[in-house]
Amino acid sequence: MLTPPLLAAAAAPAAHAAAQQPAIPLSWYLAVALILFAIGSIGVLARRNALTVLMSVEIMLNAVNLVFLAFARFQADMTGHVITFFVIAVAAAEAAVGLALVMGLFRHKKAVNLDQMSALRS
Amino acid sequence: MNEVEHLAHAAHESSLLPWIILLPLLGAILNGLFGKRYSQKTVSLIGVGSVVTAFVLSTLEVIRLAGLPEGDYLSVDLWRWFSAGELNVELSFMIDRLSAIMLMVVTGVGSLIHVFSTGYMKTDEGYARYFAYLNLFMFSMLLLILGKNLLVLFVGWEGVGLCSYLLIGFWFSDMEKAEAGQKAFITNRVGDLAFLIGTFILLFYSYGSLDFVGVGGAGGLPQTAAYLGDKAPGMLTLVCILFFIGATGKSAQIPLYVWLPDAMAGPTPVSALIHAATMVTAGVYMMARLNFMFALSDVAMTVVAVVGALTALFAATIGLVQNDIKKVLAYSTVSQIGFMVVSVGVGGFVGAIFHLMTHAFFKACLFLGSGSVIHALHHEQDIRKMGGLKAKLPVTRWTFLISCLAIAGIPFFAGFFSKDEILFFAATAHREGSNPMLFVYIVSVVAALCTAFYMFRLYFLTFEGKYRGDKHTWDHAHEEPVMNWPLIVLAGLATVGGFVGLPHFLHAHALEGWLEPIFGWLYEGEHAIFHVSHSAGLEIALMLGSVLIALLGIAFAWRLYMREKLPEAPVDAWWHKLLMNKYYVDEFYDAVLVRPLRATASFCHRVVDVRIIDGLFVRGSARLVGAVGDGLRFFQNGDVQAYVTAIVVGIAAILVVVEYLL
Amino acid sequence: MDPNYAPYVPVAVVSILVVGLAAVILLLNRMLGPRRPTREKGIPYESGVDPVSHPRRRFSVKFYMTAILFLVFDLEVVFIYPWATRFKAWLADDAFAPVALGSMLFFVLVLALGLVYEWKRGAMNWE
Amino acid sequence: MQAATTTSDLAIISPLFIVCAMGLVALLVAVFTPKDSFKGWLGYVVAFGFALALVAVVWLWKQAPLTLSNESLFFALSVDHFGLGLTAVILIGGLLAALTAVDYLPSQRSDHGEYYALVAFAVLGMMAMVMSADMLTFFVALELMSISVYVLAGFKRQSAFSTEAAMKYFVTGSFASALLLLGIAFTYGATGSIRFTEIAEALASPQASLPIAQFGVVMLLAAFFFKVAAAPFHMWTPDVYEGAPTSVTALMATGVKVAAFGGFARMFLTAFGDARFRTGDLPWETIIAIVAVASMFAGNLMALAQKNLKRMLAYSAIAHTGYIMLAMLAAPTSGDGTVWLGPGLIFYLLGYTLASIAAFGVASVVSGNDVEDVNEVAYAGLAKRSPAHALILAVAMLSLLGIPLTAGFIGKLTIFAEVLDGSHNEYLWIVVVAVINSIISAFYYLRVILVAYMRDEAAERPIQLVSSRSLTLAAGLAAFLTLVVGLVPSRALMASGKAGGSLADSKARAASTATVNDVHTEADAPATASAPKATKL
Repeated sequence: MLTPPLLAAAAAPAAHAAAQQPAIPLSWYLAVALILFAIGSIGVLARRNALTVLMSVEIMLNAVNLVFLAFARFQADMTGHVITFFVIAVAAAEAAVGLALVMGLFRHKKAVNLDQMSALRS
Repeated sequence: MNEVEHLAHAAHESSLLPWIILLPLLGAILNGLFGKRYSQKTVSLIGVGSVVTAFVLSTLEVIRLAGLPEGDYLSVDLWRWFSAGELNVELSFMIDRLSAIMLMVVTGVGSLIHVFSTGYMKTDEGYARYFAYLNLFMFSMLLLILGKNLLVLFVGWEGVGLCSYLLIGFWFSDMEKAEAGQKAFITNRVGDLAFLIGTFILLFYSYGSLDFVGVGGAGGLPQTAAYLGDKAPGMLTLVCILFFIGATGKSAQIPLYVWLPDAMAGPTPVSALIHAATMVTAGVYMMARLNFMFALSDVAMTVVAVVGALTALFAATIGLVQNDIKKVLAYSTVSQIGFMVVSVGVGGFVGAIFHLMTHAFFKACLFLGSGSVIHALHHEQDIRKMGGLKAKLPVTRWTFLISCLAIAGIPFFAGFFSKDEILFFAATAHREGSNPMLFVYIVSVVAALCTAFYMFRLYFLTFEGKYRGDKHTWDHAHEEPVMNWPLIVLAGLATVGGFVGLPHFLHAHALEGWLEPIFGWLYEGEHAIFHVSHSAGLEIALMLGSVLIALLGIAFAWRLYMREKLPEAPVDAWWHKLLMNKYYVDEFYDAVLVRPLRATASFCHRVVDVRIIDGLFVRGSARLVGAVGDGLRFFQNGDVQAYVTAIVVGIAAILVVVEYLL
Repeated sequence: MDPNYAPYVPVAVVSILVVGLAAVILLLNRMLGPRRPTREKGIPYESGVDPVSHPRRRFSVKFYMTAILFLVFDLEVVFIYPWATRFKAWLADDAFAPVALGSMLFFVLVLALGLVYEWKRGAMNWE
Repeated sequence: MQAATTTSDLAIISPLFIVCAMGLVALLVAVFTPKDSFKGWLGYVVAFGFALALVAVVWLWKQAPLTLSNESLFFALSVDHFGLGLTAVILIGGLLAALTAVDYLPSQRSDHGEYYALVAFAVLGMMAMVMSADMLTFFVALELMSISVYVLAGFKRQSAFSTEAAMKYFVTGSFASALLLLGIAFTYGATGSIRFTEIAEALASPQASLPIAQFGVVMLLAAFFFKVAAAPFHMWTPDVYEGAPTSVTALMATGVKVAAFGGFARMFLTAFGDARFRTGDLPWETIIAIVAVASMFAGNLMALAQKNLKRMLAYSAIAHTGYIMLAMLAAPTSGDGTVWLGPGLIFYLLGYTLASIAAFGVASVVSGNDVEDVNEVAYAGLAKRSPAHALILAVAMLSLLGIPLTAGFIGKLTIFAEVLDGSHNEYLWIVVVAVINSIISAFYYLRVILVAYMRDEAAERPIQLVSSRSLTLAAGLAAFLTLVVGLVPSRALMASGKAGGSLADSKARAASTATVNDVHTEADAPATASAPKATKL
């Protein structure tokens, strides 16, 4: 009776899900996602260009989306799919703000490199 | 087991009590916020008036207290401050027979010093600010002595500390010079740390309240102490030692006394009020308040007695060679508080409070006298440049002399009775099955000898002989009438104040009778802990001995300093160097504590933070990660990325901990 | 044939058709059309913007602005679309229908307010 | 449980609604008023909106816990005492922070109406964070807050510092968001749910995949450690606090922190609160203990070396994070695995919020006209120039230090007592460490007071004070409340206890409403927010 409209069929029994396991095992999806996440992290850690860093964050978010979808698929559960929509929207908002900040940075430094921001330090 | 009925008394509501505390606060707020707009007269009226009114109210309440059945106390519970679980802490105050004495001393001496200050600070531009701080100090001190539970006492404890720093640094316009304040600050933090940890332990063992008196013998700290003494004597000793460390910070005992002599940088009335009469004795008061706890721990009491005796001697010997009038008095204060601590340590709580009281009279008088001298000589403090001032400052001279006689222990002045009470206890008081601590007695007697000597050295060099300063100053030297009255009153008290505690063999020890409901159980009845000699002969013999000692010291000072040509200080002698440099304690602390601390801080900043965390971990690992991701670009990360790297390192660390270490 | 792949046969047919058709049209164009090449005609995009230039060349901040706005408003469809697919089913429930409609109206209202703000701030003006 | 009661649903979420509407209004008003006109009055409008929402919260508090009839809302939001209590703290912080901006922003040449809209949206996000009942709501709420605050941090666009702060916050913050999402994803993968209560149930069942959950929990921890600024995830804090406009820093130190801690406590205690996980398979409690100690030391030691007031307060915020995290160690558990919180966490957050507003308020006052650097010169001798502001600053410092008679003291005492009590002495060492740390902190807090009261500004560069009634009002009110709550804390303590205790009900509530046919009442769950009992040895 209390099934939420968007999150219908949230708690599907695990046994039911196991019956229709796709051919590719879950761990492969997770591995790909984590590799993507790691690539994104390394981008954030090591790339100098703010725009590249921004893109790296997007890669990380999309890697997580992949995790959500993989889990949702393997549990035959809609929740993961729904979350993905939200993540996409949030990522867009974040990118918008990020781009605006990069523009602000450019106005001050005439460049978009992160290593040029070190005026604030202890 | 946990029977503490012998500590239970009835409470009576007091409506005046909150006003005693609030009036000084009100004065502080008015003068602090709007003082700039008031005339000097208004400021004085508010500043002095609030304290004097508090004194009058206190007197009324103490008179009322005296009329109550023996042992009952006045109290007021404002409201429940907070409760955590079963622990209830009320914002409550009480006047019992112990805090009544402190109350009279603090408001009385405080009022006199406020009056004195109106003259002393007359020309200072920070007049209103000064009185605001002074009133705030009075407020905190009243919280401290009237607090009914440990936490209210702690509020006052912290408050007087804060005001003390503000007043020590009153004349310093920049922080770099205010090192004295800093020193007071750091040493007091050490003491406060111990105090707090002790409080937390008591909190943990508490029976629902931290009150100094239990209701009907149950609850409150007495029961906690009884419980600890019964079940966990080790913990009890630890708590006592922690509180004693707290006391050594506030009351300037070994090893935390170093701040007091430096605190003399503040205005002289402040030295008289805070660093002689009231705040520095807070540690002694606190231990007396917690007598039911300290008395149960043999080990802690022994530590207290030994530390007190050593401090008394140590400070007295340093006082022998000091040349700054206030420094001599400062070391004398340290030494005298040492006597009080000795008294607590040997179980003579009455003696400690007695000496606390008489000391407040004569030491405040001495400090104010020195203030009068300094004021007259345009802030000259070196006694080698004084002399012969009795001609110019007659009132100051006589009051100063009386106080010197009192502190030296010449018969019938106040200090004589209180010091003898302490020495008598040190010589005879003992627990069941153990002996009196003769070591403590002997050390104290030597300290008393030194005291008589350096006090009269000070007196002779300042007031007798010939003036040794410049002529101009001499011509302008004069006394301020408004500053004389407090001196005279204090000198009077220093003269007669001792008669409230006549020797035991006369059976007319009024103070002991007054405090009987609080300390009496320690000596008589089924819970008695200490045994004191009742031999009149022994008491008289000890008394004669200490009078001789005092006379010896004075005579020695007379011989050395009452002549035309002052003796050359034996500056090359090893002992003189040692004493002049205060046993190199400051240097020792500097080398052992301050410098390593500073070095650690800067090490943390420069090496640990910048090099190791930032350089090695953050950048290093960023490079490692970068090397994996992009083999060519090793050297490209800005600060933000260092932060992100720290996050990654943190996650890695958590994973390692979770997977392998737990 | 593996029966599992049966549903994909039409997809394969369409794919082949699409690719083939495109190839045929291109081929016909090549064979039949007249060819008089100029430089302008040779570049991929002919609207007066030189497509080949230094990669670090700056271009107007307006492009970012438009891109950001497009991104944000375009993405709202991810919420509207699933809602639309379910809306008919919700209409059947008298009690829930107002809530379903109301929440989407509120969502669109917030978006519209955003649009008003953006418009008024001048983000839509190219100059 | 019929949708016919939609109106009451609206009433239940009315605080959220009011704040949201206020944000939209501010946004539109901002764009329709002339460009160079004074926009500060919008601050009063938004503050009024917060006050209105606060009234609604108080009204709801009396009826809590409330059940939302709409299923989507029911599963997304817990309008219980915990959520409402923290919302109240957030609203107080937001209200006062909004007032501090009214005259401060013009002095920084950044008077734009959008500021207040963003503040409202950020506060909306914070409120939703502490009320969220599932991971998705929490994530969206957190992002709403974070994105607003990214923009606010860079609000002083002509200042390179402000922009740098915003960029740094953005880069680290979005990285942390990704970590949070990864954590949510793995928790979801391990349990098949994103609702806190269902996660707890799933984890208790034997099918749960603990290694996956463990990885998820570590990621969630990392994200929360970032948001609450715990070492070693704290490094953004000083830079961002220093660079951001002071009124924004005030909001960050109060609302953001409260919301992050609220979400942290609710998620971890509801979803992972089972004693088996706290110290066993998902040992987050142990991790928190370690990180708390690291934060205290990192914050306090670094704060010692700071000359800039804002930067010092940033490091002190890190240290306070350490103290507050102790409260989570002490979460009491009953026999059936129900977990709740004592009053410490929420009370401490209230006290910290008030003191921070007071401190940052005075920092705004002394930061003069368009001055970036709030160093010692800026407030030296403040007692002579402006005794009221000096007094406010002193009260704030004393409360942060935890001197008795202030809210900070009661907060510290309550948390320490809870830890000793809840852990049965196991964490005695951590309390000793915390006490030592608060002693260390005395050095830099009292230094501020000494500089304000003892240094003579005559020889120094005189800095013009921002004269602002609203700023003084906000800071003064905060300082006053600090004292009031310190003197008469019982009501606030009781409310905090009720709020913390209501976490225990979430399990019962979920069990009784989610499966109607299978109502098992949790009779032995502590229905009221009983504070922990004092231990007697």
